Amino acid sequence: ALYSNISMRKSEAKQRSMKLVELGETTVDPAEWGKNFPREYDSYLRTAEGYSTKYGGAGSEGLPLSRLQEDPRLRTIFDGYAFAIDFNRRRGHAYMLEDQRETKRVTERPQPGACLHCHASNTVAYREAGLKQGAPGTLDEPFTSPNGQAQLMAGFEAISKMSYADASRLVKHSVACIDCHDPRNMQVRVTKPGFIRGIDALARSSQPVPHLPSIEKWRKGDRSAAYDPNRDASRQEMRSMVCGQCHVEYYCGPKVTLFFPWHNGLKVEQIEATYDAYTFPDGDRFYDWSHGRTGAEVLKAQHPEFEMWSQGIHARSAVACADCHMPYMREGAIKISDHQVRSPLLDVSRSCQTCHRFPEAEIKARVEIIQDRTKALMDRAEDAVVALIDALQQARKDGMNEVALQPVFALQRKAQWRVDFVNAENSMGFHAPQEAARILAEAIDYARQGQLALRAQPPATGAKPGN
Amino acid sequence: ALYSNISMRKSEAKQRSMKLVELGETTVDPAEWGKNFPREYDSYLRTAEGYSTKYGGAGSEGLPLSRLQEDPRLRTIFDGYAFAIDFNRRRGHAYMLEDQRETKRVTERPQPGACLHCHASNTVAYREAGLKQGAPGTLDEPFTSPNGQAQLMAGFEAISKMSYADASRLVKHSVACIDCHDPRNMQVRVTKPGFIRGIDALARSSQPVPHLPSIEKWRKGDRSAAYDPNRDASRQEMRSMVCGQCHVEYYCGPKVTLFFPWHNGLKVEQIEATYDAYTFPDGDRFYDWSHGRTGAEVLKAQHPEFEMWSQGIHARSAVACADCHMPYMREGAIKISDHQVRSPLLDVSRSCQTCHRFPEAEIKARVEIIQDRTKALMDRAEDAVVALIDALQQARKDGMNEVALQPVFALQRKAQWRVDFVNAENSMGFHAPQEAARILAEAIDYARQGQLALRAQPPATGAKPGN
Amino acid sequence: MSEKRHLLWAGTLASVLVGAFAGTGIFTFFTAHGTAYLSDDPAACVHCHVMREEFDGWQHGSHHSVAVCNDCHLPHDNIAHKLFVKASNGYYHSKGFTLMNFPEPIRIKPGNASVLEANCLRCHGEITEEIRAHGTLGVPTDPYQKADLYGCVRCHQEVGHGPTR
Ligand code: HEC
Ligand code: HEC
Ligand code: HEC
Ligand code: HEC
Ligand code: HEC
Ligand code: HEC
Ligand code: HEC
Ligand code: HEC
Ligand code: HEC
Ligand code: HEC
Ligand code: HEC
Ligand code: HEC
Ligand code: HEC
Ligand code: HEC
Ligand SMILES: [Ca+2]
Ligand SMILES: [Ca+2]
Repeated sequence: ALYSNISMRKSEAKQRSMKLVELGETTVDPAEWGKNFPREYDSYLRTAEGYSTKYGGAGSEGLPLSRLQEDPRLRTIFDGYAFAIDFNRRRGHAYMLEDQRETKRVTERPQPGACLHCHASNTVAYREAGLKQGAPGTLDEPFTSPNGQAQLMAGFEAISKMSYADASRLVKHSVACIDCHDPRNMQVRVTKPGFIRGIDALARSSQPVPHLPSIEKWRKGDRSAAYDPNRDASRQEMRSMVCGQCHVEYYCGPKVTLFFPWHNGLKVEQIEATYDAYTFPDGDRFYDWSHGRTGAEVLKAQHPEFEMWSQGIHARSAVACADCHMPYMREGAIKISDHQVRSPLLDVSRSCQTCHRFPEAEIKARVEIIQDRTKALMDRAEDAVVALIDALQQARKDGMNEVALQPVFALQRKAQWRVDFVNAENSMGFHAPQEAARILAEAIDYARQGQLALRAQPPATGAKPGN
Repeated sequence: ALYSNISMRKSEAKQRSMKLVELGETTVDPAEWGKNFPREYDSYLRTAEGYSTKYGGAGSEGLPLSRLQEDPRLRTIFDGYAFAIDFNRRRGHAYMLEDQRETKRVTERPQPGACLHCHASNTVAYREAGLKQGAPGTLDEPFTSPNGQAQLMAGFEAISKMSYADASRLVKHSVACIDCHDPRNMQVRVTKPGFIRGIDALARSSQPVPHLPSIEKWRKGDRSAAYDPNRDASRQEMRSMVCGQCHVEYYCGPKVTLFFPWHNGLKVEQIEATYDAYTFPDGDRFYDWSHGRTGAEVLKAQHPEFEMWSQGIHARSAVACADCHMPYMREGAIKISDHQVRSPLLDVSRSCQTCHRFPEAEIKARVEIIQDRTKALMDRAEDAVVALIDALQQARKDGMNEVALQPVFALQRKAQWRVDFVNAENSMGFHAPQEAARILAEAIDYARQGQLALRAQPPATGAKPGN
Repeated sequence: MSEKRHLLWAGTLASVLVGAFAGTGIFTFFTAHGTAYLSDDPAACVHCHVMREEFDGWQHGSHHSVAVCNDCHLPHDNIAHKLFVKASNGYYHSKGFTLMNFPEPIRIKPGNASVLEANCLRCHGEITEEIRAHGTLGVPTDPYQKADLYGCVRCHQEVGHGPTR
């Protein structure tokens, strides 16, 4: 029995990649890829399954959970911005396109085509649009060829400027195999223009990135060619970079093309410095929106998972996103990467226990302690930011003059940026526990200093009578 | 030569302890023990060697470094208390008695005999004093026998009440073998009354202590006998408890006998709760001193290494103090515990690399990142506390009434307690990085809220004219 | 057997002897159970007490019943390679043990780490075929990257000797 068992396994093993269909640079539909790689495809489809953990997931009820309802302070914090009208928990990859199309941030506010950068399989759409813009070559050329890249970038610029509605008609699938894999050999690759530019900007900065050794190495070279992850990065780095295509902080507003703000490094204050030094083509300083209640020009952080992970001990230990979120799973006699990308807490044994030989309950308890600490500090920090906003609103009402308000606006901007950096990050501090706590401590300090600055003001000089 | 070398090694391995002298419950002098255990003794003597790391040690110049000079904010924070006149970096165990005898906190302020609890080998001194107090039995009875324990506790009470000068005459050595070892079999044991009582109080609380499984187990029993580490704790737990005899937060003032405040758990707010609920025999609420500038009744934290370690991932992973601070070292064919207790950063390979398979430079860099983050937050928190103290001092000067000051005093007490908890802890956050950051974030919040509360006050009503 | 093979053989045999003897001297070789060293018996390894921890760990490890030291730590591609590695290791082991000057904790070196990984694949090559499509994840040829961090043992470090932390 044992023998036949083993020999059955062995024959199974050999059948693993039957080339049933030919995959090429224009094969967008994952179902086609699934014919050659049915196991990965099956698990990929399961990203449509809902779940929730204490802080992760979006429930299994079908509808995403509203983060605004969970935490009404966010309505105050995001006042005047689209996030105050609709902001939900993330769901599985299967929903990314649908959720974006349906959010009130899109249906009730005008949004650019750039939004699709991370919500659809657009590698081919970009290249097609690029060709229309006059980029050289054909679609059949390899993605990484100079022509392929020229097509990609030209199309990205063009689609980004379209209206969301128009752009959205050009794409059909959520993130698909072709966005992460080379169809010729299944090697992992990055295809998103924002990442390709962003990681080069990071490489050109002088900030140490010990967790990305290929960048440190590139820096020592002659730098004549841009840092190119598809050429330079190790396979292990690619197992994170492929996620860093989307799970990152970005600017995606109307004024310039979508970009990742990594020019001075990946830390919260380094990104802030990049924004603070940035001037839009129209001459304005950088800001995401003017706060509805206070008028301060503030920043919005979005899901900086790649950046936060970069500050943690796992990144430094070369543990990749895929190690935890796409752990190997045994299917019959073959080991594959689980393409049901989701919370590792749903399968601690595969995600954590090969490296951490502690009982499952113990590992979960460790995560919970880290997350609970983060949550408690985040509550504290949000309270402080809300208090500052209330105080600022009152000060305006009381007629405090604009000049006196400026330094307080600066403090609101700093505090809000920090609290949002942790809140928008989706691991509730797990990816870098001490760093998350540090950021929140700073948020508290700046918010409280803002309140203090207001109270230090002499009683409002221009106060309207009757107030 | 080679041959004899190997055979020597083989026999070495067997002969590990030649019994040259008889050790008993009255053998205090480590030199005697050293005759049987020369290797441990040699390394024990080396605690007299000075060193410094970025945040650890006290330099190699012979004289301890002043923490007040390093950080003048501490003079403000400790104003009115002995710590404001003399407070140094810790040095090696060899200096503990001498440093205590010579500190201005002792030479310029009256101190009780209780101070010696952690600065001398006093097991025998306590028992002798206990016998004088009428405790039963003789000195030859085993330390852990009921008579031995009765002697110990009676003597501890008596000596604690003596003047420091009188008590100090009863002891001669820094912490010695007998304080940590059973002379009959060299098993590790705890001998300090404060710890024996404190750990029992902790056991009787209901706070989870997953890192001390023997306590969790004791709690499930009938609890008829006190939790006794020498009977109940595992060997691995003892490898930390033996340090927890001294490297802990304590009260050692004039009003009651020295105690460890663990009745509600080991976390910073649990210890605070214990103090806040405590009433001295004279009816006063618990406080260490009235702040010199503000008058607030505040708390002093001292070296809560055991408590902070308890919140960290190493404790949860059953990594003991001795694993890092007394790593095994090979002496010929055998491995012994390095008794030169000191910073693990001086010997990363033995202290850390048994568990962490990263290069030495990498491990040091990890520690430095953790410590630098902690230091930056600590600076921020101290600034906030100093600002609060200044503001309070000003408010008093301006004649703010006492009732209005009370809530602000409460905030000073909270903020100061937290910043001191991290500052007095000697690992600069390493023992529990996220916890240290959390505590500092709270310190910042409370201090700033204190400032806000002062500014919220209507202009002082009782203000003296001319102010 | 080709001419080349013969040469390799001879060379290897020589290095076994040179390795073992240069490290220990013939006398030591026998006393320290150098003969046993040439066998596959794990007991051979614990003749040196410094291998005790690994031996104890192995006894409690998951592979205790399926693999002995040499299954993992010696090459199995061809006997010449096997003897060569054995000889060079023998040299370092003996030298280290005699002079007691090796760094502790003992750590596998990159060369031996790649031997090790080849052995993982010898037994588990098929099951991991799909995930190895783009290389073994293995011991990097690029010395810039740290050997400790890559390869099967990045996740399965405990298979040989149980958990280390
Ligand atoms: C060492 C393991 C580990 C690594 C490496 C890691 N994560 Fe996570 N991640 C987690 C854990 C644990 C959570 C919390 C899950 C929860 O709360 O259910 C999480 C949460 C998330 C979430 C939210 C998931 C949910 O269920 O809501 C996202 C998105 C995420 N991580 C993306 C990333 C990305 C992108 C990377 C790499 C840049 C990364 N992670 C690296 C362990 C890891
Ligand atoms: C093309 C962009 C893109 C890429 C590439 C990408 N993600 Fe996502 N990811 C998203 C979007 C968008 C969502 C949210 C979808 C929604 O809420 O509708 C998401 C959701 C998630 C979630 C939450 C799942 C849930 O059910 O709650 C996790 C975990 C996650 N991603 C991890 C990863 C990891 C790990 C990688 C790399 C292996 C990765 N992602 C690559 C865009 C991307
Ligand atoms: C750089 C990549 C990127 C860009 C650009 C991007 N998203 Fe996302 N989006 C993500 C990721 C990753 C998630 C999942 C993590 C999360 O929800 O925080 C997500 C989640 C969402 C969600 C589901 C959760 C929620 O926030 O309600 C919506 C809706 C959404 N995005 C809309 C948009 C819109 C509208 C734009 C353009 C203004 C946009 N996205 C641009 C990467 C991106
Ligand atoms: C990133 C982590 C990781 C790496 C690297 C890795 N594995 Fe695994 N391996 C796993 C996980 C997780 C499982 C468990 C899969 C399951 O239980 O479904 C596994 C399972 C296995 C199994 C099957 C165990 C069983 O259940 O019978 C074998 C054999 C194995 N791995 C060998 C290897 C070999 C050989 C290599 C190197 C080529 C390797 N692994 C590299 C994570 C890893
Ligand atoms: C969000 C990114 C992402 C998407 C989308 C994606 N993959 Fe993968 N895939 C990965 C990563 C990461 C690995 C691991 C690669 C490595 O270790 O080098 C991987 C590995 C693979 C492998 C190699 C064997 C294995 O399982 O490790 C195959 C085959 C594969 N994927 C097929 C697919 C197919 C088919 C699809 C579409 C249905 C798909 N992938 C979609 C990220 C992705
Ligand atoms: C491929 C190996 C690997 C995987 C997979 C992995 N870890 Fe880790 N983990 C490490 C390493 C390496 C460290 C750093 C400390 C050390 O050297 O042991 C670490 C540290 C930690 C720490 C302490 C550091 C901190 O941030 O507080 C926790 C907690 C932790 N891991 C939890 C997890 C959880 C939960 C998962 C699964 C979701 C996981 N790990 C998956 C390798 C891994
Ligand atoms: C995982 C390793 C580890 C454990 C366990 C550990 N420590 Fe430490 N300890 C450190 C490190 C690292 C430092 C920082 C040393 C430095 O900055 O030079 C430190 C610093 C210290 C210092 C200050 C040393 C100096 O050089 O100034 C003391 C005292 C201390 N620890 C006591 C303890 C006690 C008591 C325990 C147990 C309750 C403990 N430690 C547990 C690693 C550890
Ligand atoms: C009897 C009380 C006592 C015990 C027990 C004790 N310590 Fe100490 N320890 C001290 C005192 C007091 C000092 C400071 C001496 C000075 O500054 O003169 C100190 C200093 C230290 C230092 C700083 C060394 C330096 O050179 O800067 C370290 C590290 C340390 N102890 C760790 C430990 C560890 C680990 C244990 C347990 C194995 C332990 N201690 C047990 C009282 C004790
Ligand atoms: C519960 C144990 C304990 C008690 C009680 C104790 N100490 Fe210490 N003492 C320590 C430890 C541990 C250190 C080393 C760690 C440090 O310096 O923070 C230390 C360090 C010192 C030092 C050297 C560093 C410094 O603070 O300047 C002096 C002086 C000192 N103690 C004096 C005293 C005096 C005076 C008393 C009584 C009021 C006292 N100690 C009571 C445990 C104790
Ligand atoms: C501050 C506490 C402390 C003091 C003081 C101390 N030891 Fe130890 N000793 C330990 C610890 C902890 C161990 C490790 C015990 C274990 O693993 O069970 C140890 C272990 C030993 C051992 C067992 C073998 C070994 O090295 O691990 C001997 C022998 C020993 N000590 C002798 C001495 C002698 C002799 C002295 C006085 C010169 C002394 N010790 C002072 C804490 C101490
Ligand atoms: C006896 C084993 C052991 C020793 C000795 C040890 N560690 Fe750890 N360390 C662990 C374990 C277990 C974890 C938790 C993560 C995991 O499971 O790998 C950990 C986690 C860590 C982490 C990540 C967690 C955090 O707090 O950020 C760092 C950094 C670390 N160790 C550094 C050190 C240093 C520095 C030393 C030496 C002074 C050391 N360790 C000694 C076992 C050990
Ligand atoms: C199933 C495979 C396997 C077997 C059988 C095995 N080992 Fe190992 N050995 C390993 C692995 C895996 C490592 C760790 C490599 C690493 O961490 O990079 C290792 C490491 C070592 C090391 C270096 C120490 C270290 O931690 O890097 C020594 C010495 C060693 N083994 C000796 C032995 C001895 C002696 C035996 C027989 C008693 C043995 N091994 C049996 C797999 C094995
Ligand atoms: C003559 C004593 C002795 C014997 C016999 C011995 N070893 Fe070792 N071994 C050592 C010493 C000493 C080291 C450390 C050498 C160094 O780090 O330079 C070592 C290191 C190792 C290492 C890791 C070092 C490396 O270079 O990668 C492995 C693997 C190992 N031994 C396996 C074995 C196996 C398998 C056997 C039995 C076939 C064995 N040893 C028999 C003394 C011995
Ligand atoms: C001599 C053959 C042999 C060698 C060499 C070998 N293994 Fe195994 N391994 C086995 C057998 C047989 C089993 C148990 C049966 C099974 O599940 O396939 C096993 C089981 C496993 C398992 C599942 C059980 C567990 O411990 O989690 C993993 C993972 C694994 N091996 C990884 C490795 C790695 C990694 C190496 C190299 C360091 C290695 N093996 C070397 C034969 C071997
Ligand atoms: Ca943004
Ligand atoms: Ca105290």
